[in-house]
Amino acid sequence: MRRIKKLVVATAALFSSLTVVSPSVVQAEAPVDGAGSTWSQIAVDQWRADVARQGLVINFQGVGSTAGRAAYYQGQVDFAVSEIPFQAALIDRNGNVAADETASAASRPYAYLPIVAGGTAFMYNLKANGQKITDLQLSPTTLGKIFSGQIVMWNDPAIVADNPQRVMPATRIKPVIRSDGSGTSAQFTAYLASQAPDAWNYVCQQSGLGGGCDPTSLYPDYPNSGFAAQQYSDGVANFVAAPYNEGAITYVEYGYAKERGFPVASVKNASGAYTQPVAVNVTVALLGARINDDGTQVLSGVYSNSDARAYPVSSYSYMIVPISEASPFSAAKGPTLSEFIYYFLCAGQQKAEQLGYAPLPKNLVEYGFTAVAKIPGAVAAPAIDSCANPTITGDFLVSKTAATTAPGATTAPGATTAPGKTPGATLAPGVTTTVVLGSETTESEASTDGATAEGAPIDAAVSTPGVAMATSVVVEESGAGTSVFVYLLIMIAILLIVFAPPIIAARRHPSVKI
Amino acid sequence: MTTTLNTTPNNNETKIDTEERIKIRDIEMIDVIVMVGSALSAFALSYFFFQILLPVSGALGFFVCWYVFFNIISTVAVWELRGAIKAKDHLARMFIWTGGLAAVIPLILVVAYVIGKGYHSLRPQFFTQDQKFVGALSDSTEGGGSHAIVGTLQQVGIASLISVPLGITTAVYLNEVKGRLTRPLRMIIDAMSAVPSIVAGLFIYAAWILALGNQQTGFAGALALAVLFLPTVTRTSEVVLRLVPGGLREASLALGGTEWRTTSRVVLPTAKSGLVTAVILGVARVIGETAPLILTVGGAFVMNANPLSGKQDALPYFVFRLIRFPQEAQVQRAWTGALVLVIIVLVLFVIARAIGGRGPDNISRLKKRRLKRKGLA
Amino acid sequence: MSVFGQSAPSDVADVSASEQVVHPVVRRSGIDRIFRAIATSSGIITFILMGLIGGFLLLKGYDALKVAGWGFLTDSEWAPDQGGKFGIAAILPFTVQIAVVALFIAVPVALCTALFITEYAPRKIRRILTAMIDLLAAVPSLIYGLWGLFYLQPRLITLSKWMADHMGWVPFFHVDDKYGTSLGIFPSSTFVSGVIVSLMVIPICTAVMREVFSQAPPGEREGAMALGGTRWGVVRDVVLPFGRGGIIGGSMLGLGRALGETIAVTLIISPAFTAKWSILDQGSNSIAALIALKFSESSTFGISALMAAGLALFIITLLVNAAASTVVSKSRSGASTEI
Amino acid sequence: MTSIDTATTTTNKTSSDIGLLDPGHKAAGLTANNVACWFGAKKVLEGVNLDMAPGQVTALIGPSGCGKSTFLRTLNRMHELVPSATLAGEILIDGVDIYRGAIPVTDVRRRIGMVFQKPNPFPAMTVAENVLAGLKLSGLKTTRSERDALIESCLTKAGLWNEVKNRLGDPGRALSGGQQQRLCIARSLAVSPQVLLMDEPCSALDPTSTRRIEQTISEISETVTVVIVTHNMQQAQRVSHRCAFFLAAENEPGRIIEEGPTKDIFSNPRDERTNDYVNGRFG
Repeated sequence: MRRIKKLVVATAALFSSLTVVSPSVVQAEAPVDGAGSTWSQIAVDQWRADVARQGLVINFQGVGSTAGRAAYYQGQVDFAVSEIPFQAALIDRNGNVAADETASAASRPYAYLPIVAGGTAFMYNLKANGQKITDLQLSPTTLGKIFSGQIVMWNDPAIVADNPQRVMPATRIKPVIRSDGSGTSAQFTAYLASQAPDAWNYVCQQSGLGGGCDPTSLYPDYPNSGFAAQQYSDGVANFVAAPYNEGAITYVEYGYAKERGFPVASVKNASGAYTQPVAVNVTVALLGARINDDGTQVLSGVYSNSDARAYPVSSYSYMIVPISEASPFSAAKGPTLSEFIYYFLCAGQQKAEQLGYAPLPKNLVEYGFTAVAKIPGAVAAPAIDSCANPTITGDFLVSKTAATTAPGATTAPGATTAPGKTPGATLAPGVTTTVVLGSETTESEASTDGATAEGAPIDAAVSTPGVAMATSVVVEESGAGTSVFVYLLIMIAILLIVFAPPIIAARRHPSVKI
Repeated sequence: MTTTLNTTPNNNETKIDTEERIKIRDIEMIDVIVMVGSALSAFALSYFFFQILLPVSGALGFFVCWYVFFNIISTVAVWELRGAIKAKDHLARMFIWTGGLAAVIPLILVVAYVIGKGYHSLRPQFFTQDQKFVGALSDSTEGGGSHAIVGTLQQVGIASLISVPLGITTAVYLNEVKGRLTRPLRMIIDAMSAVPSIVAGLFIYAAWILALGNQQTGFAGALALAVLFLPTVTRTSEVVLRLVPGGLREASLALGGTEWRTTSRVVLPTAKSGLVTAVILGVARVIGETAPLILTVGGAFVMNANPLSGKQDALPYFVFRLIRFPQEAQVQRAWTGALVLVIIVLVLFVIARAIGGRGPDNISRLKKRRLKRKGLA
Repeated sequence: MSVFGQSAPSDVADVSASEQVVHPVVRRSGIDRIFRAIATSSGIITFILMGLIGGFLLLKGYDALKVAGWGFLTDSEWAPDQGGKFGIAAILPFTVQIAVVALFIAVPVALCTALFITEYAPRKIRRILTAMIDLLAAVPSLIYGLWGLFYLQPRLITLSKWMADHMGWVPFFHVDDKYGTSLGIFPSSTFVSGVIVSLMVIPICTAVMREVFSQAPPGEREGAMALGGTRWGVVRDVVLPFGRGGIIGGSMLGLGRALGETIAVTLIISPAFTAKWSILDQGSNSIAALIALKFSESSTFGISALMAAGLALFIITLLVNAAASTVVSKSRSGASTEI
Repeated sequence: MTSIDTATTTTNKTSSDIGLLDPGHKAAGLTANNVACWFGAKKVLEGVNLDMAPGQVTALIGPSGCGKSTFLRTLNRMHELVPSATLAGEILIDGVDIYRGAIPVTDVRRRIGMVFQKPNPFPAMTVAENVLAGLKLSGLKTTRSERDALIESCLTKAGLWNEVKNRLGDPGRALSGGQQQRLCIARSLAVSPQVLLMDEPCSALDPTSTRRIEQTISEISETVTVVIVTHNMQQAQRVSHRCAFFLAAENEPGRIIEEGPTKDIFSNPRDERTNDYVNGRFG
């Protein structure tokens, strides 16, 4: 008993000593908490780190859109980020109202504003005669047929028709969907429901939801669909990237495919051109977004954007901000929140491309400014012309146009490149990966200095993608002999440090038992 | 012994033993020869068969083949030499050795894997800095996880402060005191052990945060962990308390000891090493839990050393969050976090075993010193 | 676990007080009353706390159960938020399958490891091994999941394929080769997740079994030795019979962990909603993983449905443990008068 | 390697090896030459030379802590089960060294049986199974009728048959303490040991049971050499043919002070300390 007491005391002492040692944090301004979309998390996380240097403390956790919205109306966070707005009453099977988010949220008045824009990419793992296929092209209906399980082979006539430039292999299609609730699923199903309604109805009916079901963040699966379901963006991306999963295709944020050095399909837009989900194409597409009076989005204009550059499966997520001082928000937090919003709407958008997203176009930024004004305690918005958003000040859309205007050009020039080359980077020079790790050449560019807010440097060197391949999380760790040796050494050292004392002690004091 | 005899002077310590002590040979030469011979012939046989059968590919398959043949051949050899009973003993020995080592192999692989993934960005500042200025685009060596380390230690510490005393006293209730609740309590604790950890988080979120109007704090996370901790520690403690021979209790009571003294001075010290195991299993259960924390601690990027107010981070949550980023730098940071978590666990357990892990008849050096101070030894 | 009917110390005290007239007055000393009060109130607090969680599951799950009715047990889809059907007809069998695969691997290995530590290992190795098994228990399940996903699964599926090809006559290993037995159909299976979960179960079982085996009475051990018993003879005739309760208790503790394991299973499986015998091919499910995957994007009603699933798991565990405890209660507990 | 033959011959057993079924079975003599024992660095026994003649009962007497039990345990290699225990010298059974020779340790223990201070029947086994436990443990194959005969003869030898013949299916623990001890003796006899070591077998028993066990000892001593440790002087006088007196001075290892025919030790001891001890003046 005494020994146990001692153990407890010792542990308590250990914890408290750690507490004392830890540096106390001086917080300049009232911290603001947010939660929600995992889809937007990568960008929000970077912006949060950027503004921390200005003394703004933002905490954002990607717990999922619905959980984020719930945390908002339950008064746990100051703001939420979500792919879809608050949902009106859900009706269950017996016709009862099962949940009514809008009613729940009524106690905390809110406004929507756009936060992160991006395209949903279709990452695939496909080989023909041992060569990686990198120039896959898909039309909306074909996409729908693939992700509804209506076509099962890669040499299906529908796919062949989209890809006249090459012979498709007789490989089985393995559509990979998200098993968890996700904004990516929500955005993709919204696109399917709008652009490939037949396929979407098929999925709905097969999975017992009735025809014409609503877009959903939980992708419907049905028995013998042939789908593989994996959790989270990295899960689906890793699954597709696994060498034994040839024939797999998934919908995922562009960044995950890029990081793994895997190609993504070019999707046919309203003008008939096949485009890649690179930043400029997404931003161009989003110029077609229309916003309702309540701040919710209408994306049909995006899907049917007739600009040849537009990537049709583009969308943006909402930030839900409080417009009253209901707890936990207060006017004291207004400046922090509003300055954070101004940062990410303007200068922060310069990093969007690097992060795998696309900058918000001017129309959405302007809408965002009007929404910020409703936040209690918000500071005044800067003039729209001084906003450092690359689509406003910079020549983002213009400079990229040259590289990507012609429909033919967007569809992967280095089509059948050797595996060492990454088509994602070759096909759109503007999208070089400056965040590739372990590559010394790019380290300096991956700056976190938010104040200077440099734009994404246009680095045409194709050397980095090679590195991306080597470090990509393709099932096995990099087999460099020295590193294996080093970590074995470290492991042995740790084991020695831990186990040597008791052994030595035991040797010195052999227990005597009579 | 009250002897009045002449005894030789007390010079025992200085005397040198000259006798040659008998070496107890567990293994004889013939056994070694049998083993080596079996190993070699198994190698030859599997080499031969491997070319034809090829059930499993690669070195692993060869090893499996060899191992099966080795066991068969050596068992037959021992049978011939020593009879059936020895052969059975030999087979059981091989089997148990294999099983014992089989449990270690995955540990080595897992730990090696985590080290291999995590050592790149393991720098001292990982223990001193937080993630305040670190985003997805930062280099993996920037920033650190000190906020998450402090959070995890505090949450697990508070959870143990709640659960260990409560769990052990509950086990004492179940085993020593007993009452009308014993049976239902035992049943419900058994059932609780399989409740998914996320339910604990949802429960604390619904009951402590939403219903009672608290915010997400490290303490709320600790409560969720405590809910998970409690069944494990109670069940394991109960198993070890039940092993304390009843004769000891009777002996203590017969000496006029009160129930309290019997329990605190006889039962618990006897079960000490088992209780430490119980606590270790409990800590092991909760220290890596992510799911219950997502809803309860809220997560943070900056140091918050106050578990009672404000959102806090935790190492598993840190890992869980960062590993899903597309950026390699974040993924590396996550693996480093995982490595640190494993190291922390290792250190904590070694401390726990060192303080209280030995058997009851092993008097620790600490206790010896205490006894010496009291003049008892 | 077990309820053993042997003399408890409290009873002994009562008897000595009332019948043998050693102490003339039946009265516990003050400190004993406080001790009993504290122990009892701990029991009550734990009971209330655990009961609250059970009640919480019931309360939260009630809305969904009301809507689903018996369909909750017979439906295998899971679409509560889309107004569809939902039920555990497929998820529960998968959950049990994973746990069974895990225990199938873990219990023999844990038994061997515990015996190895207490009976076979040289003394020096013993402590190291104990520490390593502790460590195995403490590796976060997230790390197991990731390691399993990246390291083990690619290697394991070759074994899956081999088993499917050569042992397909066993119903569990039979794989419908509609898609051909390429490696691609074997990842994310019940088998793979069961193997990963078994790694988490092994140390728990081992720790409990080790504790029990080490308490095997030395007198009986020596008795067996003195009869010329081999080490295995001692284990078979003394240690294992003595430790039966611990083996079952440890396995039950492991079963709890296996049924409730969340993150690792979530990372591995590809959720399926059609029950099947085969454990090798892609597609499996688990209630814990279902909750983890769905809760963040579920409405209040969806969460209610998830809690109902959690309740089902709670009840299953309750039943299995009750069955196990009757077995254990028949075995020999340590609380006899032997020292 | 020279003695592999011995090893094989001693281990290839059949049911005919079982002494009580085998009329050719013979008690064996034990010889201890200059035995010394240590626990860790502590020497507890030194310079022990003792002959335990076949078919005789040798009693080891002496005060507590003088190394009697330790010595007894060296005689069938139970000593080495204690971690850190070591020993020197040699112990011969019928002239064969049990430590250095080629007899496997399990055979040593089968040939030199042991009964402990506290009865330790296997609780998971019935009375009959307990008797046969040694056969099971040493892998001796028997037919059903042999087994039945063995159970009866062993239990009869141990003086237990009449008490338990109707309770053979009860668990071993269901018997009383004295019965349990006799069951343990029967269990030891079932593997036909040539020597039986008894470590204070009656210390936990009532006088009636003690008497019963003493009878048993004298009955079996014709076929089995018995070495018994006892604190009971009368018992030593009653059952033993020879006697060895052990003594350890403070902080000194124990040694044999005097050894000889029981009669001499008790009536005419050579050493004054022996005289003091056997007459109850100390210890």
